[in-house]
Amino acid sequence: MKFEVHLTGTVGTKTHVVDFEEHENGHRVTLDGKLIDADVVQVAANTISILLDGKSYEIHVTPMIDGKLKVQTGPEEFTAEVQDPRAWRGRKHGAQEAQGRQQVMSPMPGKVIRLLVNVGDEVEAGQGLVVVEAMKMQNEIRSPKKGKVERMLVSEGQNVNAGEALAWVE
Amino acid sequence: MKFEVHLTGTVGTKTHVVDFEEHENGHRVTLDGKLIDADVVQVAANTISILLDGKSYEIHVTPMIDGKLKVQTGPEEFTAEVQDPRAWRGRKHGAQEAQGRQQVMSPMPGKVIRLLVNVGDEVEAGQGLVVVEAMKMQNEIRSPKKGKVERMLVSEGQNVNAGEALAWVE
Amino acid sequence: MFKKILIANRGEIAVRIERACHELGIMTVAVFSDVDRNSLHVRLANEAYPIGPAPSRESYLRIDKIMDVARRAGCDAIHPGYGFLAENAELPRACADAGITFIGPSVEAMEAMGSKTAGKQLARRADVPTVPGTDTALENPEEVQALARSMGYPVVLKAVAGGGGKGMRVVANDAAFTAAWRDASSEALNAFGDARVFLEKYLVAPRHIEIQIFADAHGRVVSLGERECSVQRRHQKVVEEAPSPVVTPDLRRKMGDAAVRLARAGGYVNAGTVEFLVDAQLNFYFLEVNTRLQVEHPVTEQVTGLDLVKLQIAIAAGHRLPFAWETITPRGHAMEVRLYAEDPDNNFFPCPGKIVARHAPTGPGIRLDEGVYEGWTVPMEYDPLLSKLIAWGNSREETIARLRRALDEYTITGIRTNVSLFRRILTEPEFLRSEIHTKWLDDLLARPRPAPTSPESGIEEASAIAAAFWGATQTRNSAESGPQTTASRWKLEGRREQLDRTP
Amino acid sequence: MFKKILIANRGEIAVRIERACHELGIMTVAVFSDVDRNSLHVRLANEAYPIGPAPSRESYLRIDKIMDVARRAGCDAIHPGYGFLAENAELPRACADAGITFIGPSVEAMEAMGSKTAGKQLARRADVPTVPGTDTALENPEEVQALARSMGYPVVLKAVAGGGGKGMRVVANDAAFTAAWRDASSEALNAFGDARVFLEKYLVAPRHIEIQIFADAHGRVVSLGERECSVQRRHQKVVEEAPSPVVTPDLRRKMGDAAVRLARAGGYVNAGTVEFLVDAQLNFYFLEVNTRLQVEHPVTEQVTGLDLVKLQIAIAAGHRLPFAWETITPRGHAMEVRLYAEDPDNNFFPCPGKIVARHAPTGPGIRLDEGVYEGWTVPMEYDPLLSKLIAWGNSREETIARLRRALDEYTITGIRTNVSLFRRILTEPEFLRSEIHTKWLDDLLARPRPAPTSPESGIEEASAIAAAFWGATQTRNSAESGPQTTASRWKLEGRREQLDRTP
Repeated sequence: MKFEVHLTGTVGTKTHVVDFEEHENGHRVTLDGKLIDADVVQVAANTISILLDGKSYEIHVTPMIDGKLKVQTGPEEFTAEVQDPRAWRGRKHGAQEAQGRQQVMSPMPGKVIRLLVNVGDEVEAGQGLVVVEAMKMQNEIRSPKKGKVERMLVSEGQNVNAGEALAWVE
Repeated sequence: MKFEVHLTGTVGTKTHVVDFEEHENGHRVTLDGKLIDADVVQVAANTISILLDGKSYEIHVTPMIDGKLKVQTGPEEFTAEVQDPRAWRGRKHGAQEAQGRQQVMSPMPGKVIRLLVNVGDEVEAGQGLVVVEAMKMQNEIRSPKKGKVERMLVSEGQNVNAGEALAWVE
Repeated sequence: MFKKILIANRGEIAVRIERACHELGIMTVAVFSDVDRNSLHVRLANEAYPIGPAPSRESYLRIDKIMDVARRAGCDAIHPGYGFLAENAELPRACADAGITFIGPSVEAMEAMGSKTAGKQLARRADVPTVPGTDTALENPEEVQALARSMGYPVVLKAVAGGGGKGMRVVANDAAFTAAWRDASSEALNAFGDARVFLEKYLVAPRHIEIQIFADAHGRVVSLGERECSVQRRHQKVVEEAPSPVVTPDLRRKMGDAAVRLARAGGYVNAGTVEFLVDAQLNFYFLEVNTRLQVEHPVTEQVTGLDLVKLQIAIAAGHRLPFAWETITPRGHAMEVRLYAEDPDNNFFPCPGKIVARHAPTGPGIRLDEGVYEGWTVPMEYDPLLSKLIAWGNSREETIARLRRALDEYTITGIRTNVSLFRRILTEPEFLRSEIHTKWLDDLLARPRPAPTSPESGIEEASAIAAAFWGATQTRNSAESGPQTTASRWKLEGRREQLDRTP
Repeated sequence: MFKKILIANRGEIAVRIERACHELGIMTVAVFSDVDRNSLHVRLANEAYPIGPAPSRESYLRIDKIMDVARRAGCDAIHPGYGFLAENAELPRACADAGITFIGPSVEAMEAMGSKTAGKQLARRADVPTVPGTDTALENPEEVQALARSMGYPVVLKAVAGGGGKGMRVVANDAAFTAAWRDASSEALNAFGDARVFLEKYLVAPRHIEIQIFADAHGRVVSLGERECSVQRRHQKVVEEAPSPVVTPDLRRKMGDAAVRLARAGGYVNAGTVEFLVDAQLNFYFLEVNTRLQVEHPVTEQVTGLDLVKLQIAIAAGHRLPFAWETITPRGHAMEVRLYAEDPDNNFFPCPGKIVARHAPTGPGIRLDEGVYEGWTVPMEYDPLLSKLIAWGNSREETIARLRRALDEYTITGIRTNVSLFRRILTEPEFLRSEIHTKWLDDLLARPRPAPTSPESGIEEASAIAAAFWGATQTRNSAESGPQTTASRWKLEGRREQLDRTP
């Protein structure tokens, strides 16, 4: 399973390609084309432990309102945009707007109180898709791109967790 | 929703009838026929906080291999058998064997590695229904009663949590 | 001794007080607003009663409701904690009427010392040095402005009823006076229902150093030494330590004696804190008295070994301060940081929300006073203080090293916290040399951050992998229904066993 | 000072050592078996490397694998913790060959003092009182039995390589000798790969009191005072405290001097513990030396304020013990209880498994040394020690009150723990009066429990409601698929808001 990760930190944005590849005795992780020794485990909600060439990293991943991820480890913090593998053909590099099929995630635990679009609808980048209520605040979850609503994964009244997928926009 | 709870402690077994009744402005809790002032919240996995006439109780409920519950609060510990409300007609009091529709729960988190019966099978009390593997140990989850398998709620290979319902025996 | 104590508070301090009571074998009664039903202080109490909706004015500030609970539950004492009603003389008054002991000073002492102006007058009488300024609130702006001119700028306007920097304005020059007066008064009105403000000479770059005092009902008053609280963000303390690196034994004795004189002059009983400003020449000026337990009391506890809350209860029960306590010698060094649910990258905007995952540091020299737990939702209605992380060490250096270590271990996800602020403070050379003052942190935060450096090799790669991994689990999960945290964790277990064997 | 230290251990002690290293700015390298990938000591380390399958012999006891990791990772020192390889002279030997510092005594000192028999001979030479018995292991049972007769029963057989009660048998009379010999030898063989046992006079109802010593490489040896470890279940310490309620200043000096003499005689360097048996007349007899950090070292840390692990590292780096340490005066009282994943209602059978929910106590006077977290699965392959809960107080009474309070707050679900054992011990009058000895707890547990009393009103009702409530959520959940913990919690939130308004 191949992912393109746009990682934005204090020193700008870099793009990495990460590939989790099945093979006979388990998984192999390839980073930017190089097979690497990485042991990846989720040890708690939002918390991923990685042993990379023996170095131990504890990394906290928090989805944000715009579907991007906040990635923190100790003092370092990045914003990550993860490209779905199925959107692999013909994307432009460094495009301003998200490319390919985008997964829209809930940035916080809450209750889906309104669906603003239906499967098949054409949507603009930034258009509201779902309204999630948390702590008395209603948050409109927006589309990261112009495109078509391919799948709605939640229904009104449903409770969702932080990071739970709400919809796919193709 | 009415429940009969057989509570066994150091001083023997007592039976209580607890009724969570919906009404216009929420729930009312009735204990042994008396409406009581009880505020019940699950604050963490297996952990229930109860305010009973103002007294604050923190109670830990842990399902056991036999489908009964271990109920702990501070130094006190009980074994509880909860009767499903739908099994309300014609049960004998203090019967040795569980009565009515019984819900069979997994006593520990693990993986379902084998289903031993199918829906519709007639089973004896104590007969194995499902095999759950946890920590390299295979645990046969048995039927609390003689009866008919009404529902199987899990499939082979599925991971289950402690307290997750596995099957119903009617 | 008391049988049952009502704690008229919430959050970490309510939990702190409950712990002291339980250790003394005293039953605890908690009160809670609608949004606090699941809060830790309710879970840990022996009894808990609702007192109304989330807004403080309708619950935690409602003396009538609290007294009603105290009567119904048969409490023989009330502990106010800090904040809320802790410095409102109406509560001890209501307690007196109800024949319930208020754990704190008398109504008279609270009024005599609590308000900034009254406290200042008392200080003058007790021959405690004070900052030049007006003792009494002045209604007429022009009059105050005239005084400011004669005194010379900069000056500071402070709310009479104030605290925590609310209703406080520094005035740099005459032109800025009118606006500052307006802001201070209106802020004071909103915050305390009392618009009165007074005027003081503004000391440049002073330290905030306070003395913890205890007085029993039998005439004994003792000082438990100082706390250094100069690291403040907008007049809010964020790091406190004891002892102060700049206080000499001689200065400690002088400040302690002054604080004790003041307490005697005010007929003060129970725990109190006398706050001083200390200038570069180590002259100290009386600032104000806090007639209650302080947020930062644990640093004094860690170096003295005393339990200040138990001490408060004992004194309220009429016990004497043993003479031994006068000879308490602090041991080692203690430091506290206040962890808030706020976003340091977004102007410290409060970030309430659900705590999704949490791992708290433990081990040698680490104490955590907190009212939070994993799965709990931090309400938006109250002060976003999550935990007070307190470290003790044989030296200031060891203490700071332990704090850093503990902060590295402290993980909390689902909400933002100000942990990164402390990571920074605890590595700033000026802080390590303790070259600090009450404006130091604001200046630091105003300074442009040092040019960003690339993270050490590995961190970026690991972060990219983590992000991709998260994406992978999400994609897998989105096929299924229901909340996924548990589910994905299980899947990862499976996956892990395989990954382990990766060449 | 060292740059990078490998910790050849797991669990709470590995975490404890990592914390000391991080506070000293030293990088840490963890090793882990297949079942420990998710363990806290791996998460908190700077680096972590797998060393094989779960069984200790294939991982944590494999010196070759550990040295290989140390070399690959470029470590300049190894800390063995306690247990596993901590008292195996092959590890320091391998370190010497690899030019890596072993944080502990020299090979010679370990061999001279580590084994019970050698230690005993040394004690005699150093003029330290010992229990009558054989110094050397005797191969021939008849010979030993003859000695036992002449010495008079009861006697005790102990494994030469032993520790923790393994390979130990008390022989009450001549008839029981042969069976006891067989059991002791075979148990010793299985546990330590060394069947040799020796004979000792068995003291009736002695206390176990041990002295913590520290020696630097420059000839200074100091005693940090005693620990009272008489509360044992089957020779396993479960509660430890400092100071001992029965040790007088005079006895403390005598025992300390004896321990220091012994250390000097053995040319000992670094941290060590000299264990003594103390009889009713306060005569003390040398028992054995532990040439390593003890599980219960935190109680000494809490009363002395010293960090023993940092001290070990400093000494291994060649630093001197400052003279000041000789004058360390203990402050207050500290007590530790060992929380195990075991079922006190089922003969303390180990209960590994997944920790479903967990709330750890914090606050004044409480320290927790642990290697667990919520969601982690306690592996079945190792010692089921979960956490060491340590309390400090100004008096033994305050310390016990804090321990009780903390135990009441400590909740852990999904696995059984021995918390209830400590609830009981900490309320036993004999324990409160410290009328204890090494058999006291076994006797207590053998006694019939006091007749059960009905729980105070409310508890039973609340329990019934909780059970029914659980049933209700289960019934609701069973309609859905997937793990339910999170889902049900959400539903309950909804229900709560309604329940709040129940009249």
